[in-house]
Order: sequence, then C-alpha cells, then structure tokens
Amino acid sequence: MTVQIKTIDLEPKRQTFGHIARRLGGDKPATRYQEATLDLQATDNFHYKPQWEPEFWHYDTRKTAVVMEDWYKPLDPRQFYYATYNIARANANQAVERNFTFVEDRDLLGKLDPAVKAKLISGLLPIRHLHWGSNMNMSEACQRGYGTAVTAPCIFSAGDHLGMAQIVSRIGLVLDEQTGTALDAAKEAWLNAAEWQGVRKLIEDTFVERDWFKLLVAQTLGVNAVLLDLVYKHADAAWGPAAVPVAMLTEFMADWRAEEGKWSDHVVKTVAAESEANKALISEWAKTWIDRAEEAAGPLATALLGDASAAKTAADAARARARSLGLTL
Amino acid sequence: MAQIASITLLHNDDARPIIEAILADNPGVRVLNMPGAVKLDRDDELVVNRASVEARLGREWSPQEIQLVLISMAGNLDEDDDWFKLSWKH
Amino acid sequence: MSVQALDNANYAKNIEYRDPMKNFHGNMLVYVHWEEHLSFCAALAFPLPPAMPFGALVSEVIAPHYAAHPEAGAIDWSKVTWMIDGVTKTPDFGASLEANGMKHKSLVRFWTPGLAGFKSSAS
Amino acid sequence: MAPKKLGLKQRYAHMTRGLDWETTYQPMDEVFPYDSFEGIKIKDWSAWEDPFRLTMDAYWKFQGEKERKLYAVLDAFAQNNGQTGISDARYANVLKLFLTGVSPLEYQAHRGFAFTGRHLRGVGPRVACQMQSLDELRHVQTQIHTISHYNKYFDGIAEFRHMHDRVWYLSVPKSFFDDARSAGPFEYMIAIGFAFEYVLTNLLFVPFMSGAAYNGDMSTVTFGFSAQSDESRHMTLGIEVIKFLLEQHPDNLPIVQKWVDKWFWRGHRVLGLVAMMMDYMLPKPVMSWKEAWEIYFTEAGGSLFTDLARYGLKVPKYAEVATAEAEHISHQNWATFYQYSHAAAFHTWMPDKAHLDWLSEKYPNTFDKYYRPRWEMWAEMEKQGKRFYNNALPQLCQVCQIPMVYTEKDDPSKISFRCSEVNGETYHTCSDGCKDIFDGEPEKYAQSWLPVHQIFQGNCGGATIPDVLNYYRMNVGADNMDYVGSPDEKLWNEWHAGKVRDAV
Repeated sequence: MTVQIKTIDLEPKRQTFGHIARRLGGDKPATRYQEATLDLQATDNFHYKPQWEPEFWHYDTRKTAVVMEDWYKPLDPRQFYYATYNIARANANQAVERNFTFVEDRDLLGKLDPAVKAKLISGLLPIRHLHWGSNMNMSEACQRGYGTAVTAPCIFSAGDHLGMAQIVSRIGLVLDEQTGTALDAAKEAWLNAAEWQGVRKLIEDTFVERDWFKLLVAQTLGVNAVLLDLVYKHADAAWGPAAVPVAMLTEFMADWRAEEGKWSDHVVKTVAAESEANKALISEWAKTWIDRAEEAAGPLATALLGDASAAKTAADAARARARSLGLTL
Repeated sequence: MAQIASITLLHNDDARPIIEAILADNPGVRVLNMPGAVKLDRDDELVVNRASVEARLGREWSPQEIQLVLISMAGNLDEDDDWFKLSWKH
Repeated sequence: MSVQALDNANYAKNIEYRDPMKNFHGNMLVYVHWEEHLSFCAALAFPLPPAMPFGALVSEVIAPHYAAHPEAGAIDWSKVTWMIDGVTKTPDFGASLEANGMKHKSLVRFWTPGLAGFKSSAS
Repeated sequence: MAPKKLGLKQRYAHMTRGLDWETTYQPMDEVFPYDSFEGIKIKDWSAWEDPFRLTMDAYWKFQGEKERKLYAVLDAFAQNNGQTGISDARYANVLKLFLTGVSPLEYQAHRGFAFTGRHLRGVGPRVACQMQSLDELRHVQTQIHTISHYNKYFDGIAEFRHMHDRVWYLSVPKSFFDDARSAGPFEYMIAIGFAFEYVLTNLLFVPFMSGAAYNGDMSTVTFGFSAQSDESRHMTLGIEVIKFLLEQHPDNLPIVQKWVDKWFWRGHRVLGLVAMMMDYMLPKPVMSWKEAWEIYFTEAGGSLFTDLARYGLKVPKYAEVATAEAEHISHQNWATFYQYSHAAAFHTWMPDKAHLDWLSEKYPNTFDKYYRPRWEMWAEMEKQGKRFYNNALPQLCQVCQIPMVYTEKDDPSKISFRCSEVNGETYHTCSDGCKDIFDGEPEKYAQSWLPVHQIFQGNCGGATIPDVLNYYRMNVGADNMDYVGSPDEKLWNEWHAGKVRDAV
C-alpha cells in the first residue's frame, strides 16, 4: 500500500501574494526578503490622528521634505529580513568572541603601558556614547520613516549601534579588569573633555532633527562616514602598541561599516536620483552635516593624532562618497 | 485563592531536562499537557535551578538559555546566574 | 472628559470627524433592529432621505431586508411596537422620517407581538 | 583599595544605562518631546529594573538560533507538502484570519516600540522596547513566511495587506492598534506592553497554537511557540512598566487605572475573533474559549491583579462582564460571519452535529438555550436551499467597530445598545465598556473610519456590494462564501481522493 500523493495535484495555484506579484510584474516566485518587506506598512484609512503630532498620520510621507513616488524603490542590497539579519550578526559575533578570548588570554591590553591605556580610555571608549546616540537616531528613522524597505534596516542599524556600544564597553571592562572604572572615566571625557564636545554637540543636535530622511543623511554621511571612520579607520596610529588588539576588537565595526555603508549609500543614491528637488535637498543636507562633522572631528583628531588632518581625510572621503551617490557638494 | 506562578515550555527534547528539574525542585507543582506544550503551575513560586538542569543535561547551562524553549510565564521574574525564578512573594 | 493631547488646541484643529450628515450625499443614517430576532446579528444600517415617509421605510426598506426570516411573513405591521431613539412611540406612516422625530443616526427598534424568533429562542 | 569586580547586574547596567547621558547642548525636553504630556510623573528613571539582562550579542545569538530552527521547519513543511496533512482544509481559514487580522498588528507593534524605544526618557525601558521592536518585526515576517506556503494553495490569503487597510471586519484589529499608536508613549506601553502582551496575548498564542499543533499545522505551531518565547520577554517588560509607573508617583495611579480599564476592554473585544477561531474554526478543537478564558484570564489575571493591588490598582473595570461574555462571544461572532459570508475573505460553514454537541457540552449554560436553535434554524433553511444571508450592512460600534451584536449581560436575547451625544451628533456603542471609552475621549473616537459609513459615503469603490468587494480585491467565489462548494474544498477533496485512490 502506498499513500503517495500525485505531484500533479500539488501544482501551486499562485506563487506569491497579490501585492508582491504586482511589484514583480506577474505571479512569479518571490524571495523571502521580498515577501517580508514589500508594501508591508499600512498606507490607507488610518483611524485617529496621533495625540502627540496631529499634523500627520502615524505613517505619513510628509514627515520628510524629500518626495518619493514609491518608498519601496530604496531596497536593501543585503536583502535583510529579521532572520538573515540576526543570523549574520550572530555569525559576526562569534568572531568577536574569538577575538576577545585571544586578547584576554594573552593579556594584550592588560600589559600595556598606563599612558596607552589612558589614551584608549579617553580617546576610544567615549565612542560608545556616540554609538548610543546613533542608536537613538536610527530608532527615530525607523519609527518616523515611511515604508518597510527603509524603516526595517533602520531598526537593524539601531540594534547594531547598541551592539557596537557594548563591544566598546567590553573593551573598557577588559582595560579596567571588570571594575567599570574605565567606563566611568570615558563617560567623564565624553561629557567634559574638550576634544569630545564638538562630537557630543553634533549628535545632540541630531536628536532634535524631525525630518527623518535628513536625520538619516546626517547619521550616515556625517556621523558614520566622518566621525566613526575617523576613529575606526584613520586613528590606528593613535593607539601605538595597542593598534593590533584594538583592530581585532573593533573588527566588527570595520566589517559593519563596509556592509551597512552599501545599504545607506544605496538608499541615499536612490532617493536623490528620484528628482532634482530631492537631489538638491539631500546635497545640501550632506554638505551641512559633513562640514559640521569635520569641524567636530578636528579637536578629536588633534587629541588622538597630534593634528586635525585625519578629520579632513575622513571628511574628504565622505564628500567623495557623497558625490559618487550623485550629490553635488 | 493562592496566586499561581506558572511557566509554559515547549514539549521537546531541549526542554525535557528543564521540565524534569522543575518537577524535582518544586514540590506540589501541577502539570497541564497541551499539544506541543506543557504548562507547569505552582502556588506562589516556581524555580528553575541551574545546577539541577546541568545535572540532567551533563553540560554547563545558563538560565538565559531557557529563552529557547520558553512559551509563557506568570509571576514576577528574578533571573540570576544560578536560577530563573517566578514568584508572587515579596 | 476629553482627550489629552500634546497640545489640545492644535489637536482639535487637526482632527476630522468622519461621519457628519453632510458626508452622506443628502441622506441620513438610520439603524433598524427587529427585536427577538437575533439571526439578524445586529441592527441594520441604511442611508435614507430624511423626507422618506415612515411607511416607505417599513415597506421598501425594513420588510424586504428581513424577508429571509421564516417568521417575516407572519408580521402584522399594525400590531408592531416601535421605539425610536429609546422612546416608545407610534410613528405616523404617512409623515416623513424627519417629521417622526428622526435624525441622522437614529435607531429604530421594533417588537412583533407573538413572534419571538425560531422556537421562541430570540433567533 | 582596588575597586571590586562588577556583578552581573552592574555589568549589564554599564552596558546599557551607562551609555546614556543628560544632554546639555539641547534641552532634554526637546530631545524627548513626547513623554511629558500624558500627566505621568517620573521621579527617578534609574529605579527601572531590568529583569532580562540581554545584551545585543546574546540577543543575536539566541534569536539567530531560534530563526535557524524555525526556518528549517518551514522548509521541511513546504518540501513535504505539509498543507496536505492538516486535519481538514477548513483549518486554513484560521490562517487567513490570522494573516489578514493579526500579522499587520505585529508590524504596527514593531513601529510602535521603535517609537517608545526612542522617545521614553529612561534608557532601561528604551533598550527593552528596541528589542521588542525587533521581535515584533520578526513576528510579522515569520508569519508571512509561514503562511506564504498556504497562500500557494488556498484562497483568501493573497491580498492580506491590501485587505487589512480596507475590509470591514479588519477595521476592528486595525483601529485597535491605530488607537495605541496614536496615543502617547506611556499609554502605548500600558496598552500594548501591559494590557495586551501581559494580560491577553496568552489567550491568542498558547491555546490557539496548541490548536494548530493538534490540527497538524507544524509550521504555524513552530512560529507561534517560537514567537511566544519572545513574548515572555515582552510580558516582563509589560509588568515592569506598570510597576514602575505605580511606584514612581501616586498621581500616576488614576491615569494608569483608566488606561488599564480601557485597554483591557479594547483587547477583550479584539480577542472575540480568537474566541470564534477556537470554538468554531479548528476542525479538531482543543479547548473552548470559555476554558481558555478561565485559565488565562480568571486564573492568571487573578494572580496578577492580586499582586498589583498593593499599589492600589484594581481589576479592570468590566472584567466581570468580559468573563460573563465568554459564554457568548464566540457564538455571536461566528453567527455574524456566517450571515456575512459573502463579504468575508475566509470561508464559513455550518457546524456539524458532533461539533454542536461539543459546544453544548462546553457551554451548558447558554448554548442549547440561545445558540443551538439558531444553527438548527439556519441548517433547516440550508436544507431547503435558502441559505441565510444578511443583505444589509450592520450598525457598527463607534469604538470597537464590531457590528453591534453583543447582548445585555443579564439578557442574551437583547442587544446591548448604548449611545452618547457630542455636539448634537449621536455615537452608538455596543457596551458600557465601549461607551466609557468613547465618553473619555470623544474627540478621538469621533474620528473612527467606520467601514459601513465609509461605504455609504462612497469611499469604498462604489455603492453596490460588487463594487465594494472589488475595492477589497476580494476574489468573489473563491475567497468568500461557504467552505462547502469552494475551490479550497474542491482542491482538498482532490488531494484526499488521490490518497484514497492510491491506497486502494
């Protein structure tokens, strides 16, 4: 006796959902990324105006000055949905664990000269607060943005920044032998040391930005491309004998920047390409925030490396990047 | 009426050592079997002890790992290195 | 009591009430419910001209929409008890809905003596 | 003396709240513009307790592992055509209602927790909210991926996104979440974090997903239980929020009590859809709605509210009405969809005799007296070729937006009509619970997008039923009407006949 089911009976009636098929131009098999993303956010017939901002619906295209005919044009080149995002990060984190084990087993940070340690505490550890501020901005872009294609990667990015803030915190706990004193000292530097105040002022100014796409530009081309790149990419010389362990312990950040940069570049490029008006707005935003970031980065670069040239190097790279996305600066 | 501390776990191989540890460490625990899940209830307090789970599992186990098989719970949670406790006591 | 917004005056300015009568193209909403016949799960809603005679409401709107019920044929409309917006009254079949005191979103409930649903179960 | 090494709790505090600082270049009130207007007073955000001390690395690790397991099941289910092994094709209608009605709420929760995860001033709850925002995105996406396979074979699923924004009965769950999303951040936390996640979601996920397992749907039970493991973190956040607010200032109590009353009632109304799924739509039922209510509200909620009584918080107003309604709502709801089957995107059916007997047994106080005769009358009409349909549109409640089908607490033969007057206009509500909510915030609920009124205003595609169904993108004759005679049934019978034929 067999209970084989004839394959002919199991021909699917349809390949995917209606809204996906309309985007694919016909009923074709769709990827999990597509089914989990396209047109997922509600668009019509909202019931009540938000008590905290009745000028808009809670999902409203008017919360930014840029205009898109379709907010599902700026897709994620990584095709992240929750599962692929988490699995990618879980894998990357295994490398983080291995690197921490390597550094801790050999006591690579503990053996350092106190002056080098002090420099890591005042020059590297405060960056965790910048990650936390970035986490706030990416949460804001997620909650305030329009369309799952852009907003879902924003909450992933918020999670990434929290994760990176915690990796930096762990470096601090290795430095201070799990007592928290280094983290307290780094926070003091973030709040009061002169070289960090421009950075802190810049990120606090982004907190009050209510145009979510402008915020996204400020975050990705200003904070990420100038400030984070300064510290993670252009400051190796500042750490002296600690350069290699720092590079190992911040490998996650280097990989993350390369990967997330592809996404944010694609988003900015696509939205700018939509219209001359968008391009003009985004170009102006990019110019403003890269200039501001360069200014903020100057004292930090000087404190870390002796002069401000690395700030200019990072800002020029950010400008070149912005131009490659079609912006005019 | 007693307040009921409760935990619902997947009924699978990964959860079995935890279920057994709960049964051993919580006198008077009541078991409700459902398709795919098991609900364990006890008056006032219910605890999962790391040592008891490890004794059954034969490896190190962190109470945070309970998340992989946890479906639901009731009671105020107190989670530490050595236990995962649900309680209505103050 | 009223809603607490970040800025109550601004909230009042930005909200839109969705169902004023002017949005119904000259009609007003009328809800009708046949008591003790819950196989019609809820009162029925109709957009109707305020000038429609009450008799037309009964013969052209109510009767056909309840006709599917096995007891519908047994209704004696002259014996029906009417309640409009919570008040028991005897409507003037010749007068308009408006003249019978009805307004936008009025609720008309009626009881049919002797008929209490399938096997008197209010179904 | 050298400083002491940090314990687990202090270490976690450094990893989260140590990151935050009081801004000085911008005023805190502009950085956090939304967390003051609701009247909630917070004296000390640092008093927040983090019950789950989950850093992002641990989050990624556990969640990544859960996802690997879940997608392995989904792939296996699709490869083995698991849809042919469910108890009966009627079961698929549960998934239709779930994907059109519930999954879009998970998405709303994702965006809502991103809002509170940015805009609450305290860092502890903010981190927990962000993780919940990620989790809720997980839930909607895994639900879509699970039900995607069913969509390949069964009708009524393909237009779930389009329908959620438009179809009459889906405005019930949609307005529920729009309500929470348009409220301030603290109310959102009490509405979704506490009332929904803590008090009510167990009723959705645990017995219902157990039902999926019992009806052979291994993919749904896997996502359901996997999602629920995140839910226990969410429940913990929900109870922490309420305790924190009540501990912070005595003036918070009346505000929180009002929200608890409101959101308990709102949630209870939405869950009526689940009641109907459990009592009528599972071909092999696991537990009646009434039993589930007893375990997950009366018993679990009883323990919870006993605990919260020390803060002066009372059991939600009308909890006893909701408990009394557990005898009725599943029957009243299924009867509603039965008579509006032509306008619903899932199939209905007449319960067979065995099922009616099961209901009689589970509802000895009410079923034989009020509901069994209704089904028997309609069964008789079906037999005579006069399948009963309601051809007019129903009156809707201004607040919950459900057709006004619910009956008086002391008389199940009488519909419960309530109304309020505001600025000369009448607003109808289905119960004291909904009326209280309306009267508390009339400016809010007068905005409701009520589908029946929108149809009459001409905003839903046109004046006739076919126009409206077209606006819904309903595939008439496939998505709607009875299961018997549907393409779903035909396909199921073909699969089944194939099995029987080959077995012989």
